[in-house]
Amino acid sequence: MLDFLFGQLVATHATFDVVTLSDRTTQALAEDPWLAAGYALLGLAGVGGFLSLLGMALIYVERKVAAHFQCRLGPMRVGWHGMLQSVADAIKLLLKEDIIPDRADRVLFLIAPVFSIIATTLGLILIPMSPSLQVVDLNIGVIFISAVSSFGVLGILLAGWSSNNKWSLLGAMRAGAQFISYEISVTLSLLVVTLFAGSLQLSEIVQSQQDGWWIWRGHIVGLVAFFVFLIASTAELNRPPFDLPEAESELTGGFHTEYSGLRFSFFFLAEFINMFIASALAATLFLGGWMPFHIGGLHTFNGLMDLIPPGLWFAGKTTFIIFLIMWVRWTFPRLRVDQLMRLEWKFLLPVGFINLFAAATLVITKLYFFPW
Amino acid sequence: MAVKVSTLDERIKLTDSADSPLDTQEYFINMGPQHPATHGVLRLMLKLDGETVREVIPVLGYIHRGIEKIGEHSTYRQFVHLTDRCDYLSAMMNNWAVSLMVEKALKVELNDRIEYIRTIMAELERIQSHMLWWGVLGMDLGAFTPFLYGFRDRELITDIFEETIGCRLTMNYIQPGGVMDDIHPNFVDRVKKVIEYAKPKIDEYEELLSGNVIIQERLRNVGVLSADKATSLGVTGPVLRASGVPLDLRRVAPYGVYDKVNFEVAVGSVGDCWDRYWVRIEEIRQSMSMIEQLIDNIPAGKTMLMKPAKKTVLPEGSHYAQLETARGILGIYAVSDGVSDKPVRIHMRSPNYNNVWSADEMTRDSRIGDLVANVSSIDIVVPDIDR
Amino acid sequence: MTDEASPDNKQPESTPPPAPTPKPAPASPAPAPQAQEEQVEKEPELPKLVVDVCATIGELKPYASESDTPAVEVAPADLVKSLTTLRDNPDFAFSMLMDHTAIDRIDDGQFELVYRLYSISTLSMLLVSTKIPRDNPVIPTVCEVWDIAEWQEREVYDLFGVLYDNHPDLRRVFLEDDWKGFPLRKDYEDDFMLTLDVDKLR
Amino acid sequence: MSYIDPKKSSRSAIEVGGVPVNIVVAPRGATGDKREGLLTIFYKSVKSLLTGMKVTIGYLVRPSTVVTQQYPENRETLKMFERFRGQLRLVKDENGYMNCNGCDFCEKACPNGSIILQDRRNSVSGKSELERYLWRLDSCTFCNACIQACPHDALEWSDGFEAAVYDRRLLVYTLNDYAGPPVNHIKRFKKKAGTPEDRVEELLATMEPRHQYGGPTPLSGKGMPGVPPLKTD
Repeated sequence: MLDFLFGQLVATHATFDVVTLSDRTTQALAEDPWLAAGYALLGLAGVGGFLSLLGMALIYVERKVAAHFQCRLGPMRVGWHGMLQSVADAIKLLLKEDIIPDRADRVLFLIAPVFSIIATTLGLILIPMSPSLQVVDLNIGVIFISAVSSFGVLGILLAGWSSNNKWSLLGAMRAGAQFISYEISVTLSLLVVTLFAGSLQLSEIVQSQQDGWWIWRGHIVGLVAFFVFLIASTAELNRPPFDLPEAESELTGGFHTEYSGLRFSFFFLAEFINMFIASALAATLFLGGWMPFHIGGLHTFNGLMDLIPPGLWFAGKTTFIIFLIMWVRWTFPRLRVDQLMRLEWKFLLPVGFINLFAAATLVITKLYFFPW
Repeated sequence: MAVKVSTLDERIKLTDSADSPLDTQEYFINMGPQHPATHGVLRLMLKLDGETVREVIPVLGYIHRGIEKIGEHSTYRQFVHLTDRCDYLSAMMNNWAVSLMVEKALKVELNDRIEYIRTIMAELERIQSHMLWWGVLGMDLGAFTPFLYGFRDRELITDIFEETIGCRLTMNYIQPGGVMDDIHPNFVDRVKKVIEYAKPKIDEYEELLSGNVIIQERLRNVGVLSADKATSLGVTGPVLRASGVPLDLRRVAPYGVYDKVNFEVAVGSVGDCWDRYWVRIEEIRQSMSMIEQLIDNIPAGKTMLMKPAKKTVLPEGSHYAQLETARGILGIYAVSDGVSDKPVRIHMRSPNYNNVWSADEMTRDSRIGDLVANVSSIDIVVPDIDR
Repeated sequence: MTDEASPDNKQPESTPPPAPTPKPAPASPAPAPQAQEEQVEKEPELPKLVVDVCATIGELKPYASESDTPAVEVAPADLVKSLTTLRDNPDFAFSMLMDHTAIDRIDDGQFELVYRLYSISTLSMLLVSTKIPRDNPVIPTVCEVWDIAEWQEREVYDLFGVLYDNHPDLRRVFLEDDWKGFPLRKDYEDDFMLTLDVDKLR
Repeated sequence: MSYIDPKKSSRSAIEVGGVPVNIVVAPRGATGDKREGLLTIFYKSVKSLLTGMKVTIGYLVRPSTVVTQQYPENRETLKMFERFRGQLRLVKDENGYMNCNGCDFCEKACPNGSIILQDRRNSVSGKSELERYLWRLDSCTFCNACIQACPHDALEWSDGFEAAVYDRRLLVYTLNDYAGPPVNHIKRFKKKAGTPEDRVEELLATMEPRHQYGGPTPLSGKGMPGVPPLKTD
């Protein structure tokens, strides 16, 4: 954990030594099973703690940012400037009565939020937050992420269906349609980056950007892919202006109308962590992840940039994209159902396809911006 | 003759949607009385076919307080304060309607000061009502930020009211025979300051919502109400004007000092949500220009010409006065027996009651999201519907 | 809160303040400057609109009571026909049913139904009144003439119990379907009605 | 699909029923032949979205635009406007004598029976005077009719707005501090020729103190679950 902050101060790129917790576990398994179990437990606890802490922090930030967009102060009572408001809310949610509607499908109603949070966690473990802070580094990382992120909609569909509430069902159906549609665009823009990087492994994708981020190097293509990814993943996150599955002014609360207490907080947490994952992914794929900002050839500048620890680079880039998503949320109104579908199938999808072809051409001709 | 009286249960009958190869069925769903988009306790029963709204059945009465019955037991002066509680966003215009009726019946001639104050107050009230509406429309369409911007600017106008009247929402300020209190010494300055502040804010509203392409897509060609249908449906106010009928009582049948000010009547051409939206935004601008024309010229004079403690008996017969509130034409109809100081029958021709039924006409065969936009663009205040 | 003296939400019934002169003194007898075309002053001769309307449509008679609006009377049987003519005749073109309500004339044993028509093209207003017996309050509907009549008539049915023949959807609008009685009738009473009993409080 | 420029409204003058009316017609965007190309629409749309984002970020970066007031903390600086209708109270002169003589005008003006007056006859001066002035905040609508109706300027609003209590019965106030002659009666009694000093003393002695919650409250002061019975004097 220490080297997350200080360890890579004088990192010489090309020789990053990525040792993840899962790697350590695998190594230790042969010699000392207890150590392996310790590593695994540490990983689990780390992910769990990180999940809830990150969720609470994001909720606080969202409330503060929203408040200042709206000439308000936001939470101010609990702790200094309301820092502990999320903690208080979490306690409140934990202590609340867990209401299960009388005519609901009990089993599905209970497990639906768990589906959501599991999908989120699975996505989170793949994110390379710094050279040494990554739980698992799968060689099919990109595919894995896009697979598990579509797993989350299962929780939403089940929640809406099992609530036995017409509003919930409407919300769930909207969510299903929306996820299936926008998943395509997300994948198309992920493919652009994998084409560029020549790898599906997230750590390698990060490494491949040491001469320049993909958003720059791919001429316009990278930029277009980045924006398509941002729009489509905002839609996948159910965040305004694409929050139709919840759409509180239309569907009262959509798929989680009937949820309360802990189970509601699972959905809530999953939504915010998903936002983090999407932002982190965007940062990793397009903005170089934890890679410092380098301009090919300028060694002095690059050296100075290397002084900033990679963890901070990653955090900064992710925060920027999270802020962008929040900014959009607190500015724009919501689209209508058919307009949402039109945007995907008639605009984003063709653009994504053309962009993919352009990326392929670019890769074949090796016409990158920073060819050295 | 046997007249069939039906009930709500008989009204909500389902039919199989015929033209679908799949085995689908229409279903009813309650939007309200507690629902984020229905502005209070309006209950809409929606007949849905998937996402498509087939029919909207408003079910009213959740805050029916029998104001007309109470009015039969109270004097005219007491009735004035009940009208505050109907359309609370046009509270002073409601007061004015009753006062206008009483003054017309008694042939009380008011001095210019009273008329000026009343007109300025009514226009301020209209601005704050439309500002709130703007915010709520934004919230209904999913943008929460406009809601707070609208409220923020509206608060400054309610500050003006509080300084002169002492109340922010239900003022009971305009009384038969004048106004309750003279304007506060700071009134003129404060109004000028607020108008100066609010003018750029309206441009900002335009930048934030009107110019936004999502809003335009959400509003344009949604909930079209043709001029003939609107007239037949008896809608008034911005909803009627958006359909292209320039019926604004302030212009065509002036009361107060509306005949002394220059203003333009904002109308639409199609009658969709966008026209209704734009008409209200333009009305804020027009109201501001009206106030600017009036605020410097308030003449001197008494502000109350009828003694409050005196018994007010209207001459025998029926009396009617109407004016343009922020939501449409409000008519007060009173029947007096010429002896009692309480009316035999007092009836409010409420703009909201007549407007709300157009939601069905607007929304048929469009989406739930359109319904929300339509209800929001009619700008209903439920207490005025139920009275 | 079951204490015997908890008169919440009372219907105010306070007596009028002692007035030295029962006759209100208008400041000047001159008509108000904002008098509109339709707000013709009460003069012995009839307003022009009433004369015109009565001349065109034979069923209409000038209104017998006092009214500050040009007003005509019609028999219930001729109501729909004459209102349709009033809407369709281009001279009058009463395209809006501004208001429809009832007055309980309990002393005469009648309901007076009032239709307030408004014309956008001439900006004139006409009050059409018709009277039906209180014990058999049935009247043909005018839903076919103006769309809004459907709901304005429902309101009158709800509060007065006037039955509209051929109404497509005659049911309560404010009160519940199983409500007994019609509140705006003068003889309406129910168990929940509260009256202000000041003496009880003293 | 086209983009509407909200500023492009058209003006004209028409006549409605013989009255000239200037109208502004809402903008509709390009239609028919003047249809915009896809790229133009795309450019204008993106620009409109960015304009909206500019507005919101403008407020985020300027913390001075925050309008929130932290209520209990700003009690010191929170000043109500002078005409603020807070709570009803009886006007008192410098000696603590009230103006109200219980003439019932306010009670009759009150639209919802929130004011209940009880009178008594003074044994010394023989005049009718106020015994108890009951004001029900719970049913008051703050319409100002009582103050308007008062012929003696005996009523006014205080700026107290923190009237929340846990028991509704505590919202029934006895407004007068004492039952007895108002300041007018005392003055006139003193002025009356030949009134000995001890007679004035006797008049003042008829005053009885009244407690804020001391009246025969409409709920008769009974206890209810969780609330102790109301104390009456």
